[in-house]
Amino acid sequence: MAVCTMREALNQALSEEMERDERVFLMGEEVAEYQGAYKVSSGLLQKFGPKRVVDTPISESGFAGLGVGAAMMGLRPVVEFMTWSFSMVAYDQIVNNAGAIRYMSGGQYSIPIVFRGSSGAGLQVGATHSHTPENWYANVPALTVITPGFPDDAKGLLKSAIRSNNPVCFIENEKLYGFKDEVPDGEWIVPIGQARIRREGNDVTLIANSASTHVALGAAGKLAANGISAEVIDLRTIKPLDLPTILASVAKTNRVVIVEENKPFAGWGAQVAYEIQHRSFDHLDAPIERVTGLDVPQPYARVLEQAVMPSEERVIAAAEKSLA
Amino acid sequence: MAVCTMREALNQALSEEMERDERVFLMGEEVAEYQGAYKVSSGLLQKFGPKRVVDTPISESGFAGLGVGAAMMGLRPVVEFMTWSFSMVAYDQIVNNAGAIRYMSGGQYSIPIVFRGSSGAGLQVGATHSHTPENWYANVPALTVITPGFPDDAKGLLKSAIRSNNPVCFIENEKLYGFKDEVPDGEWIVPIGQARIRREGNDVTLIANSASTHVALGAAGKLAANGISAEVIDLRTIKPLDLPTILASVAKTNRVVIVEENKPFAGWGAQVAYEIQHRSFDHLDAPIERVTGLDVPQPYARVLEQAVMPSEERVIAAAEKSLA
Amino acid sequence: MATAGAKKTRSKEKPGKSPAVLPILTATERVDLLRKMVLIRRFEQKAAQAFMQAKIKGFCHLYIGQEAVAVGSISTLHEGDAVITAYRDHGHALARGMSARECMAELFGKITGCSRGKGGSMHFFSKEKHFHGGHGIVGGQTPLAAGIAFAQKYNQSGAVTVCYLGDGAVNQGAFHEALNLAALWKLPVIYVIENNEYAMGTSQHRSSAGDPLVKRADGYDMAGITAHGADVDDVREKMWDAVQLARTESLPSLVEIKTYRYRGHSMSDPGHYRSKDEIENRKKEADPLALYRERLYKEKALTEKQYEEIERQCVAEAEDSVAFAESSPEPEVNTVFEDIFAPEDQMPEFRPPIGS
Amino acid sequence: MATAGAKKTRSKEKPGKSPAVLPILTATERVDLLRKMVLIRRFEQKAAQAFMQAKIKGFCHLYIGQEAVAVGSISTLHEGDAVITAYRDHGHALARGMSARECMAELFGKITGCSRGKGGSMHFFSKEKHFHGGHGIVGGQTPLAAGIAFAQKYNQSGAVTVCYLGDGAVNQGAFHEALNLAALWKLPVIYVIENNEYAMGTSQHRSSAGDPLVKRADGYDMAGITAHGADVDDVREKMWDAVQLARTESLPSLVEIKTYRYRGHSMSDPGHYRSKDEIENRKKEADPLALYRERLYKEKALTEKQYEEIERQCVAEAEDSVAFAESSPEPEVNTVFEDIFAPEDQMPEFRPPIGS
Ligand SMILES: Cc1ncc(C[n+]2csc(CCOP(=O)(O)OP(=O)(O)O)c2C)c(N)n1
Ligand SMILES: Cc1ncc(C[n+]2csc(CCOP(=O)(O)OP(=O)(O)O)c2C)c(N)n1
Ligand SMILES: [Mg+2]
Ligand SMILES: [Mg+2]
Repeated sequence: MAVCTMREALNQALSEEMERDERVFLMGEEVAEYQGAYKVSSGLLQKFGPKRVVDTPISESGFAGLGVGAAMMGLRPVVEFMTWSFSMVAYDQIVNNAGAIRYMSGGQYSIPIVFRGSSGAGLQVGATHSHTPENWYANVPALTVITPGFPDDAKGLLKSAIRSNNPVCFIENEKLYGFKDEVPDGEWIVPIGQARIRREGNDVTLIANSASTHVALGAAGKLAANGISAEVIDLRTIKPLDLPTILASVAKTNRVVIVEENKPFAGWGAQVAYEIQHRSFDHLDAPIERVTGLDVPQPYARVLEQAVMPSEERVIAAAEKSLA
Repeated sequence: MAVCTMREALNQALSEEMERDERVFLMGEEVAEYQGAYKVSSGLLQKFGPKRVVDTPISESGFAGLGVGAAMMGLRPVVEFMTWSFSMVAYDQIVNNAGAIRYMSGGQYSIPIVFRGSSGAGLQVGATHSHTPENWYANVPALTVITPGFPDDAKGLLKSAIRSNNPVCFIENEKLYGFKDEVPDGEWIVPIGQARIRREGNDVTLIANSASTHVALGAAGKLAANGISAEVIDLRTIKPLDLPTILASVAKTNRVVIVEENKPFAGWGAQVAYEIQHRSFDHLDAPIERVTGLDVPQPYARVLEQAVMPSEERVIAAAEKSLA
Repeated sequence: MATAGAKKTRSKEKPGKSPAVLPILTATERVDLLRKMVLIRRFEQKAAQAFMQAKIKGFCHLYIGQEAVAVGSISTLHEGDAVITAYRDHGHALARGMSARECMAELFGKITGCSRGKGGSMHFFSKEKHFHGGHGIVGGQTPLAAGIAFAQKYNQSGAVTVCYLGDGAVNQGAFHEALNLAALWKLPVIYVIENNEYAMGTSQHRSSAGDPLVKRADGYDMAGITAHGADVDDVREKMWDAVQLARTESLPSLVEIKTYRYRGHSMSDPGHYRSKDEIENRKKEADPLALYRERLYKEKALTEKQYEEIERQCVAEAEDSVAFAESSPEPEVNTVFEDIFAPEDQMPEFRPPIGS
Repeated sequence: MATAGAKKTRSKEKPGKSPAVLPILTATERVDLLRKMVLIRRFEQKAAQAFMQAKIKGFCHLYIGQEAVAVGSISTLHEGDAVITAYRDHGHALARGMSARECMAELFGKITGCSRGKGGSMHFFSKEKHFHGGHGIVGGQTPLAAGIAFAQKYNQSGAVTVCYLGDGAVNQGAFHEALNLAALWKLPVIYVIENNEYAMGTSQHRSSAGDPLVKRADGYDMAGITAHGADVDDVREKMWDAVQLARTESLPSLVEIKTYRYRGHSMSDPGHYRSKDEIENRKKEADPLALYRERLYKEKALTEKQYEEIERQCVAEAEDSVAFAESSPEPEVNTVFEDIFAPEDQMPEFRPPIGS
C-alpha cells in the first residue's frame, strides 16, 4: 500500500488492465505523446505502444462512436474525453449508440466501453468547461455512472469499469487529480454500485460524490465541533444507486443533506431525494436538503465561482436547518 | 373560438408571430417545401416565402448554432428539430451557446431563440427516436422549457416563447398533434411558468405535463369512479416550475403522484418531488409517487412499448398506494 | 450503359500494388444476384402491404429501386466482412443473407425478429451475419463503421467494413469526423453514399453544396469512386476496387452510387416534392431488376421460364415470411427487461433488478 | 517573401464581377498595423506575467507569434463587420479595437472586464465592436458565424463575418456542417484557419488527413485561399479577396493562414512535442513583428526612433491595463445572478428570482 495521487491511481488501473487484457486500449486527445492533458495516461504510450494508446483528432463524436463500433467487435476501449464538458459534441453517440445498441439488437451486441475523463467546476475555466454531467448520463437506461472521490476508489472502480461488459461513464473531477491517499498495490477491485461511508455519524446523513464528498467531510468536521454528528456517504457510483446503504443511514439519522456539484434542476441529487422520501418516508424527520451548484452558468471570476460551488458553509447551514 | 388540432394551433402561433415581427423566421428540416414533417409549418412557405421559412440540410448542430448566431444579431429564430431526439447531435450548441453566451458575455448578447419540435414515445419508432429531453434541457440554467399538452396552451405558449428575449426549448409531443380542442382566434397569450389545473380534486394531486396530462386525466376519471377525487395539474412549463400552484394543491390533497414520460433517473419529476418534500414536508401524508417511462431503452414491439409508457393503470395504482 | 456517367478519381495513386481483378461470375452466380434483388423487392412489397394493414408500425423506409446497390456491393465482400447502414436497412439485411423470416418478424414486432422485436424497421441486427445494424440517427452509424474497421485492423483479421449512408447524411458532422479518422488511421472501411437524389423531400442540390458528393473525400486525400446504382455489374466493379484497397492496403474509400427510390421516404410520405413522371421515367429507364434481367437474357444466362421460377420463389419466400411473422408469438412482456445489460463475467453482477 | 509559398485556389470562378483592388495604405496606416501587432505582443507578455503570479486563473492561451493574422485580416474589414473566434482570442479582440484595459480586466476577473469577469480568457465579448466572442468549445463558434452572416444577409446590411478557427478545429463535425450551410446558402462569411501547426501537442499531420487543410473547401465548391501568416501584407491581400467575395457576391471562403505560436498551447503546457530549436528558428525566420518592421524601415515608412516610441507606448498601454485591472473592483457577489436572462419586454417577467 503506497500513498499516491488520484491521477497515479487511475494510471495504475489503466496500466494493469491493459496488461491483463490485450483488448483494452486507450484513445483520446493527447493521451499518448503528450502523456495526457492531465497526465492520467503518463507513460502508457511508452509501455504499450501506439496501437493501444491512441492520440485522436479533436473529433469527440467521431472517436466516441469509433469506440462503440470497436466495442461491438469485442474490443474494450477506454475513451478519454479531455474533459466531460467536451462530451456534449458526442452526446448522440453516447446516448443512442453506447446506450441503446445492445437493447435494439435484442442483446446480440455488447458494448464493453468506458468513457472517462475530467469534469467539474471550481478552477475558473468558465461556463463551457465546467460541466458536471452525472445526471445527463445517469438518465440513460443502459449507462452506468461512476464518480470516484478518492484514489483507492478511483483505481478499484476504474478496474471494475474496464472489466464490465457494459458501457460505463467514469467521471473524474479535475480538482481531485492531485489528491493523495493510500492505494493498494496491484489487484484491487472496488465493486460498482456500492457507496462507502466515509465518516460515521448519528444526527444527519450527508450524501455526496466525487469532489463534493470532500466538501461534505469538511463540513462534517466542523459540525462535530458544534456537537453535531454527521454521517458522510460517498456514493462512488451514481447509477445504480446503492439504496441499501443510503436507506440504512437515513433510518439511523432521519435527516439528509445531499451535496452535489450538478446544477440543481433534475440533478442526481433530486433522484436520491425522491428515492429516500419514497422508500423511507416515515424515517424522515425533516425535509431533505440539497446543496448544489447554483442554477447559473459557471462564471469565471473567483469570487463569483466560489459563490456558485457547494461549500462547507452551505452544507453546514443545510444540516443545521434540517436539525432545527 | 374554433376547435382545432394541436398542429393547427402551433401553426397559428407561428403564422401570427411571423406576421407581427419580421425578425421571426422558421428554420429546420422539411419545414418549407414539404410543409413540415408533421405538418406544423403547413402553408408558411406560401405565406412568408423562402427567406423566412428555411429548409435546412440534415445538420442539426450546424443550423441550431446558426440560429444562435442569428439570435445574437437580433433576429428571432424558431428552429425546428424534426424531433427532439435529433437535438442530441446539437447538444453542445444548445447547452453551451444558447445556454451560456449571454452570461459569458456579461449580458451583452441576448439569445431570443426558440427550439421546438416533436418528442416522445409510444408510436413504436424505437429507442433512437423516442426521447423526452425535458430534464436534460431544464438542467441548463439559462434555458426555459415548455411542454404544452393542449392546443390552446400550445398556441398561447408558443407565442410567448417567440416573444421571450431568451432561449426557450419548446417540446411538443407527437402523440398530441392530432388532438383537437377549442383554441381562441388571434391574439392569445399563455404566460410562461404557470401551471394549469385541468381537473380539481381533493384526495390526491396528479402532476403531469404534455401527453402525460392526458394519461393523468384518464386515470383521474377512473379514480373518480372509485370515489377518489384527484386533482390534475398540467405543468405546461417545466422550467421555471410553478411552485405556488403545485404547493397549494399539495396543501389541499396531501398526496402526490407525478406522471412523466421522462426516463426515471433524474427526470423532471425527481425535481418536482424534491421541491414538494422540501417546501411542503408537513403537508405530505404519504410518499410522493412517480409514474415514469420505465428505465429501459424504448422497445419497438407494441406490447413492450406499452409496458414502458406511463399508463392509466400505473397512475391509478400509484394514487391508490399513496392513499392506502 | 454499364459505366455510363460513372467517374473514378483517386486522389492518391498507390503504385505497385494493383489489386486483384474482379472475379468473373458464373451464370448461376449472376442469376443469384438477380434473385437477391427480386427477393428484396417482393419482401418489401409485402412489408408495404402489411404496413397498410397496420401490422407493421412506426417508421418503415422502403428500399425499392435501390436493390442493385446493396446486392452488388455486398456481393464483393467475404462472409466475415462487416456491413452497417442507416434506417433504410431491409435491403442490406437481406443482401447480407439474413432470412426474410427474421426480418419480417422484426417488422411485425415479434420475438422471432432479428432484434427480438425491440429494434423495428430501422434497427435490424445480426451478429452472426456481421450485420451491425440498422441505425436511426442520420449519420450516426458512420463513426461506428470506423470503429468496426479499427477493430478489424487491430485484430489483423483481414476483414473490411462497408458503411452505407444517404445523400442527406453527408451533411452530418459525425460523418466528416469519421472520414478524417478513417483516412488518417488508414482504416479498412468503405463509405458508400447511396445517392437517391432526395433526403426525405429535399433534393440533393437543396441540401448539399458541391457536386458530386464524392468530392468530399478529396479534402482527406481519400479515394473517391462513383458508380451507377441501377447497374449491379457496375456497382460490383467499382466496389471491388474499393474493397481491394481496404483489404490489401488498409485504405478507406468514399463511393458514391447514383440510385433512386421509387417509394416515399417512409410509408407516410405524400411525396409532393417530385412528379409522378419523374418516378415513372426512372422506373422505365433504369430499373435495376429489369436492366439486369434483360442483360442476363441477352447473355443467355437466364431464360424467361427460369425468371418466372425465380419470381415465384421470391414471392413465396416473402409470403412465407409474412406467415411466419404473423404466426410468431408476441414478445413476453417480461422481455422488456432483458437485453439492456450484457451479463458480467469478470466480476459479480452489480445491478439491482430493474423497477425495484 | 511576401507571398512565398502562398497558393490560391478558387473552385468556382466568378467571371465578370472582379472585386475592387486592395487599397494601398499610407505610411501612417502601415505603421499602425505594426503598432497593433506590438500592442498584442506586449499585452500578452504582461498577461503571461500576471498568470505566473496567479493573478490570472483558469486557462490562458497566448497568441504570440500569430499577431499578423488577426491584425492583417481585421484590417480589411469595415467597422460594422463581425468577428468571432475560439478561446485564443486576446489578439483578435485587441485587433478589433477593444481596449487593453477591458481585456486585461477580464483576465483578472474584474467587473470592469469586457465580459464583466464572467467569461475569462476564453470568452471575451464586445457587442459594441461586433466582437462575437471568444468560444471555448473547439469548433463551436463555426455555426454561430454562419448565423451571424445569415443575419447580415437577412438584414441586407452589407456586412460580412470573419470566423477564426485552429488547424485542430477543422476536425470537428460542426465546422463541416457550417461550411456546407455557408456554401449552400451563400452566406457572407470567411472562415480563417489559423494553421499554427499544432493542436495542443498534436501536429497537423497527426490529426488531419489531407494537406493543405484548405482543400476541405473543395467538396463544397467554396473558394479556398491560402496566405502566409507571418506577413501582414500577404494576409491583408488574400483576406481582401475573400472579404470582397463575401461583400459583393455574398459568397463564403475558406482561408488557410500558415502561422506559428511561440508559447505553449496554454500557460500550463510543458511543450515537449516540439523542439526549442524549432521554435527559435521560427522566431528568427518569420517573426511577424520583425518582418514588418524591417519592411517598413526599408520603405522608409518608419524610423528606428519612431519604432522605439511605438514600443514605449505599447508597453505603457499594456502596463496601464495591468494597473487598471489590479485596481478595478472584484464583481459584487450578487452579480452572479445577473446576466442570465435578458429582460423581457414583450411580456411580463415570469421567472422567480434565482435560488428562491
Ligand atoms: C440526426 C437526424 N436528423 C433527422 C432525422 C430524420 N430523418 C430520417 S431520414 C432523413 C432523410 C435522410 O436522407 P438520406 O440521407 O438521403 O437517406 P435516404 O432516406 O434517402 O435513404 C431524415 C431527415 C434523423 N433520423 N436523424
Ligand atoms: C470539443 C472540444 N474538445 C477538446 C477541447 C480541448 N482543447 C482546447 S484547445 C485544443 C486544441 C485546439 O487546437 P487548434 O484548433 O489547432 O487551435 P490552437 O490552439 O492551435 O489555436 C483542444 C484539444 C475543447 N476545448 N473542445
Ligand atoms: Mg437520399
Ligand atoms: Mg493549432
